Amino acid sequence: MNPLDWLAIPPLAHPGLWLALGALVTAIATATGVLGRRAASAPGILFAALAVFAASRAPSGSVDFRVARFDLVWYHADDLSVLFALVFSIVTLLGLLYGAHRLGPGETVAALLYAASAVATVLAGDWITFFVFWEAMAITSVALIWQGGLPESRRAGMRYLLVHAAGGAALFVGIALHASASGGVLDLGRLAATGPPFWFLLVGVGLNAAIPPLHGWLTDAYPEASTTGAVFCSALTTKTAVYALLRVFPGAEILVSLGVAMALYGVVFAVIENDFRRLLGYHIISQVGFMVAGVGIGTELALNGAAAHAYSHILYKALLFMGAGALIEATGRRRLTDLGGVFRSMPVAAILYLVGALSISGAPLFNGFISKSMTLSAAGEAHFYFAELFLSLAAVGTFLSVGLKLPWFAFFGKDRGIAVRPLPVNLLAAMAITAGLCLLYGVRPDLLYRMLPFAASYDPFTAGHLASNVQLLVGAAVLFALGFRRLAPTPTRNLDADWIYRGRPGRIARPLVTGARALGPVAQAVRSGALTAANRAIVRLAAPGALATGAVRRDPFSFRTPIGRTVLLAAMVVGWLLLASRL
Amino acid sequence: MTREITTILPFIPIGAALAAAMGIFQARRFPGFRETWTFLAAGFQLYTAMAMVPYTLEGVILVTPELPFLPGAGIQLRADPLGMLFLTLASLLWLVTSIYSAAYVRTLGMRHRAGFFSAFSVSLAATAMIALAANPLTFLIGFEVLTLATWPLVVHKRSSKVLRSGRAYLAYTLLGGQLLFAAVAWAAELAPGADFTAGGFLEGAAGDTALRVLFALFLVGVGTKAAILPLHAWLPAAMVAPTPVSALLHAVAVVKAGAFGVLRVTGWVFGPDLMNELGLDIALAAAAAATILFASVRALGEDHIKRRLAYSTVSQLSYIVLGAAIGTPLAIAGAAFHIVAHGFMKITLFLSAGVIQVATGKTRISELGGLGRRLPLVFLCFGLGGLGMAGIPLLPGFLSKWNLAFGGVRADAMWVPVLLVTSGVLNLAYFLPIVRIAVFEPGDPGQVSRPSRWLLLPPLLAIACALVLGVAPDLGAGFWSLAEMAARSVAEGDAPLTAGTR
Amino acid sequence: MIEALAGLLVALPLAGAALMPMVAVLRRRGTRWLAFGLHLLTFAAAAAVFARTAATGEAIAHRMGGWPGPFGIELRLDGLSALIALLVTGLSCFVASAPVDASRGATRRASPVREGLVRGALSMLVAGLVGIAATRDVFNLFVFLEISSLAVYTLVASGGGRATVAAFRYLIAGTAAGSLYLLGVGFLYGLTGTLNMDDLAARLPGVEADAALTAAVALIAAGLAIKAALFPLHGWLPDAYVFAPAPAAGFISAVMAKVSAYALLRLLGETLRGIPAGAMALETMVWLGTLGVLVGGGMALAQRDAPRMLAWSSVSAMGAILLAVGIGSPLALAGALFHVVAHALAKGCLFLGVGGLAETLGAGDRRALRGLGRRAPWTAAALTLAAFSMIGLPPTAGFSSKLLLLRASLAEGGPAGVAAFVALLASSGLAALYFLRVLEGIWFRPRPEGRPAQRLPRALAAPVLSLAVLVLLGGVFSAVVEREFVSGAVEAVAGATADER
Amino acid sequence: MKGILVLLAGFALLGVGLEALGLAAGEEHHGGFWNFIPLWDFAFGFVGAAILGLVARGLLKPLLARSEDWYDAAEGDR
Repeated sequence: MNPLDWLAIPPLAHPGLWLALGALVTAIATATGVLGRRAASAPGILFAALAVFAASRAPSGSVDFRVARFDLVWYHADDLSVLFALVFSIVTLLGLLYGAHRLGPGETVAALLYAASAVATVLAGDWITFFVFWEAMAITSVALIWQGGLPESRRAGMRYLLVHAAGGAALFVGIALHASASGGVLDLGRLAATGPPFWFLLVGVGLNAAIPPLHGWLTDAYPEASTTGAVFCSALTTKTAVYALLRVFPGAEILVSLGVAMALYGVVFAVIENDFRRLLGYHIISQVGFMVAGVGIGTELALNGAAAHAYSHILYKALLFMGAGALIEATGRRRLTDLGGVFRSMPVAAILYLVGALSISGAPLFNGFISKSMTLSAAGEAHFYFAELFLSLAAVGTFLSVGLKLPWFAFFGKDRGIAVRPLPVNLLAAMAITAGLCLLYGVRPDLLYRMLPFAASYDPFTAGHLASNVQLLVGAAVLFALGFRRLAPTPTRNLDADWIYRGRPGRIARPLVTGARALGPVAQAVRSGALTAANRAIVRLAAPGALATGAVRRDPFSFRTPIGRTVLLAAMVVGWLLLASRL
Repeated sequence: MTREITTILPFIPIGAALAAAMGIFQARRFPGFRETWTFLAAGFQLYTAMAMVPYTLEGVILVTPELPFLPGAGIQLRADPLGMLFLTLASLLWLVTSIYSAAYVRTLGMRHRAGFFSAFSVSLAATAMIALAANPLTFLIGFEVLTLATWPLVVHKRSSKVLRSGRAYLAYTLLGGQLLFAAVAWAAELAPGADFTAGGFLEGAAGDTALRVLFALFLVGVGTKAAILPLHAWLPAAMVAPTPVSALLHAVAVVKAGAFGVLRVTGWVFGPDLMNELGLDIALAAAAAATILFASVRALGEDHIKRRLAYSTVSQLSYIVLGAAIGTPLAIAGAAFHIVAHGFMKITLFLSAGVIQVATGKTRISELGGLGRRLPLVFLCFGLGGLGMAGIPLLPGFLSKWNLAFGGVRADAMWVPVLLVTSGVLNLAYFLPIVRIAVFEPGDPGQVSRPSRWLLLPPLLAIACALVLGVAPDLGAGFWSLAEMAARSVAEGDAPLTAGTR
Repeated sequence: MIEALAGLLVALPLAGAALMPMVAVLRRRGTRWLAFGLHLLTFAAAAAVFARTAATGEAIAHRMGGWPGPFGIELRLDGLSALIALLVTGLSCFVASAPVDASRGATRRASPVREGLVRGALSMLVAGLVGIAATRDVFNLFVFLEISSLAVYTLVASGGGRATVAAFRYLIAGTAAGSLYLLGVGFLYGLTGTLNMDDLAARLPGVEADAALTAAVALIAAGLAIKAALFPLHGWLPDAYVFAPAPAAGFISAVMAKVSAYALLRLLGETLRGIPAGAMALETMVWLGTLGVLVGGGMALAQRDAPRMLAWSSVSAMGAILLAVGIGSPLALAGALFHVVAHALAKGCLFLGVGGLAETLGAGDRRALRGLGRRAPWTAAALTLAAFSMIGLPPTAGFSSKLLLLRASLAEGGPAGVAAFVALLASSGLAALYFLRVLEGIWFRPRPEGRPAQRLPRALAAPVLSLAVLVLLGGVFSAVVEREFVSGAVEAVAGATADER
Repeated sequence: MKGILVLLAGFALLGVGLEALGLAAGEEHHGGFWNFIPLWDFAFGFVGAAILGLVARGLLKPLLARSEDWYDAAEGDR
């Protein structure tokens, strides 16, 4: 038996296992000093390659085992889950290659664990396992973001974590409600899109899918990650959520509106964004909107479209973030207003970036085209005409900012004479491979289509599709050519949903905490006050007048009940008994 | 079916600890013997507990003969599942803490060691008595002894500030104990000679109002130790104690005695049905909910590590109270298991905080910058413990949280899971910054002495146990089975007690 | 034979009272041991009598000098009387073994006169108290009451200085009490023509319940209530307890008021039961006892001086005992008697210890006790145990008695029962608070700079330790105490009242 | 600059040609009535981009734009 065939045995076929092993080996090798810090990503690349291989051959079926009283299906492979597992593994490999020149052990381990969690999430066969790795993903991704190294990365990472914890919380509640309603059945499958379980699950998953207004974490934290970290982030978290929606809520109509809204929201905000990685972040939201809408449409074609678009998106978005990272590495700048005219200094990276830009814009022969048009066609066929129209509008906007605005102001435009550091080979190689994949799938869509969960056949290359896309892009390009000056970025920060917890409302939390702190002394004062008052009352009863003179306090010896009072009281007691008994 | 065997076996864990206390006191001139005695007693207590667990798991209840005390009230021990769960936990963690204490007192050169170790032993004897108490009177005696035995430990440093805190500690716990005393007397009057009975024994024993008042007395009594709002102020104050004390007593023995008491009162004195009938479950659940939220928010605003941990304890204890209030089998099982889960995780956190303090002298979170590289294992433990507190899966906190949430849903209380996850988020919000600051924030770690390996071992042991418990909650002492058996005996539920996919 | 022993119970200490001053003058060294032997002998007699009553359940009667009743003085010890006699004689042994001025150290040895006076007074006190317990005659009870009171005045006054004033105040209050009581007895005699309790009980139902009878009951009740320090008639108590010299204070605080409470129980709870005024008096007693419990606790909390704190806590304890006597159910009586025993042991221990230390140091405030735990751990441990008992913490006798009292007040129900329950609870809480401060000082505070080292003389330390051990044993073996000591006594009273019904 | 314009024109022509090709091949058409308007996508691309630009620049930006360190100031000492 060929040793590589072992990878087809289910336990070993889990790509997440290999990624996690990679993390373990990296950690041990670097901690023991076997591996230098410079080569920290080497084992990771090897294991990621193994993961890709395992994912490409993963046999369908389920494996479960009992953990903590739960029967957990930790490996559940069908077309849908394997598709995601594969592309996650690929992007991990590419990301590690991309960052090989600068990845330290911490970041490598975090990235590998993050990818492993994401893979394990999509391969989970039940809600518990899903939740386990979903949470693991949140934590490991924060670990990755924290490696960004700037004070802002740490703050943004913390916010990211808390927001995700809240999302996980909603998911947890949803799962509990669902489990209760289903009598303890926790299989990960299609659910009814009604009732409290649905809403909680939708909030939980939707937060990771960055459905506005639950998207603030994405545009807040991704620009603060390291150049490599952002590549992983862009690929994994949101797409896991798309996977979950595909798995659980296909055909939930509310998702159509949400998806369309997302697509437009991201686009509009991207137009006025200055930080180019945040701009790309807005386009993650926009692109995920396409997928969410596809899930909502719910026809086989639409679901295929959403899955395919997720696959494509991971590749081209990784490429775009790689390009953005290359820009940062080369120039040390992250704002469009600081850049301009660097094309000549870094033509290869720029051209590779443009491949990604054209892909995301849905230019024919790039992979964005073959998946995006599926969703659009499905919308049309299912009579969601307005959805189709607005998604087309989003596509126009995507081209406008990612395909035109960003490259124009970064690579071309006014030359500011920026000194550019040369880019390492591995970085360019990773970009080239990714770009190659974008082109490959753009030209040979069948390679992707045959991996899709449904058998619906689709041909993207009809004249009508091509015409429509070319016209859209040209129309947008003409507008940009005429009015790009008006679209010039400005050095500003745009408020967004993260204002809810970073701006004025967020500051409400602090008085709450301070208020809770202040309660302690108040309660203490009340308690001791009550005790003192009670004590004084008793003393007053037993020793009238003692308090008025402060005698008890000053000298306890000085106070004594006059003995005559005792005798008088005795007489009163006698009197009382006489009176009371005679009445 | 359960079967009772009369034996003196349950006395032994208590006797062992008491004997150790005397031994330690006698050996106060021979330092080596103190630890020897402690280890012997802790090991022996654990051994006897583990020897009794198989019986309990098979449904055999070991009961001691009743020692007469007063008419209508005797002293008796009964090793039922809930009690065994608590006893095993306490003795296991006692052993872990003993290792730590031995290293701690040496590193810091603490004074009054004989008193320290013997008071520790007495506390553990009292804890064992509480765990195995067969009736309210026995429980009360253990409860009061525990209060008194922990006082010297809390004020171990003897400074004025510490003594003031100790006074607050004792005032709260003693007054709470007096109310429990009243409640026990009342219960003995209503149902003379009644033992803890699964499902309660007070049904119809008195009028509704009287029972409500009695419940309030009971709850204030045990709830003081369980730090239910607004009776919680002693716990942060008690953090002036040396770390081993805070770790074992204020994460496991004392506060858990309170939480355990709440479970006993709700499940074995009143019973879920009666509580429901009188509307007590709602009241208790509301108190627990308020505590969970308030303490979490309070923890956010606390810069002192141990005090933050204390507020976290306040919050987490009310998980148990919440489960007791909900009263469905799942919730009770979750609550009982949380005694164990929280025990392991919180002791890890405390011991880690102690190592930080010993190694660097730092007690404030804001001072931790840059320490992550110097004490990586400590912060690994701390991080895992914090995640466990938040109920992240694969750590035992998830299991209790899941069952509590599910139990709440079963009782048509949808707010329960919402509350639990809110608290989980807050947990992350106050635990992870500690790790973040230590590992990622730059800072001058100052002078860091290398902690002794005996100081490092216990937190590692505890977190290892927690990790094992998270995936195999039945391994070893059968904690989960015990929790489940206890819950089943109190409330019959149609629901399957475990939620699985099959 | 055993009947003779009953007579000896009173005769021996009475003889001792006469003998002691003489011996003291002649041969001072031996006085202490003579006194100890005498008290021990009395105690042995009491124990024998108690054992017999406990075994047979019947009373032991003895006519002094063989005179037949109703002329002679009849002593009759049933379970209850025997218990009180046992307690009194037992505690007297502890005190008798101590030198007169034990706490003042070797430098101040008592003069022979003083030695004889104090020892004689103590013997006389024992004789009086045992007499109160043993007599069945209401007039003789007055006589014994006065005997004991005179002895106490002497003992208190022997403290010198401010004690003289305290003794004088006590004298006035005590005399007023005696007068009230005697007046009441006079009324009774006029109405029934008998002074014997059993005869009284038999004849009273036939007497028309008019103002005279009511007045008799009211006067007797008020008189005894002063002696028993029932709130608000407790004014004499704090000073008397505080200023008496330590050994005497230990004994007085332990038994004095309690024997008066016994008399109240005897007369109101047994002999005068069934008379409307008697019932009224009992009910009043429950309420006043309840108030006393609270006030005593509150005042104790307000004190800075340890002996005064203890004295006020006695007011509280007497309130608890008297309210239980007022309730009068078997459970309440069991609680009351258990509390009598528990409190006598614990308070004796505390007054001997704390009072002794305060005298040694010449200062009574709580600071004086600081650092005792280091200096004298065993004494400190004993005081701690006694304090636990006062608070009602296990495993001490006070815990058991408080449990019974709480149960009894609950069983009684009604506003009075509930009030009593709450008050008992509150007093436990207050006791916890005020003893807490003392214990903290003893164990955890360092000795203040410039203060002399505290050390209890061995002659006081021994009784303090033994009493603490008894407090502990009484708690651990509550079942034994209840079964062997209390239940018989309760039956003696409750059985009689049950017969009446 | 000129090259770009030529490129654009070329693509525009390609778009027109492809649409004609599609019509000629009689491809199925879905969607709202607008999809049947000839050269709709040119117009939509242009106008859509203009609308997005207007909405973003004209409406959102005045509303939401702040200085770059706005949050740092807002978060104060955090």
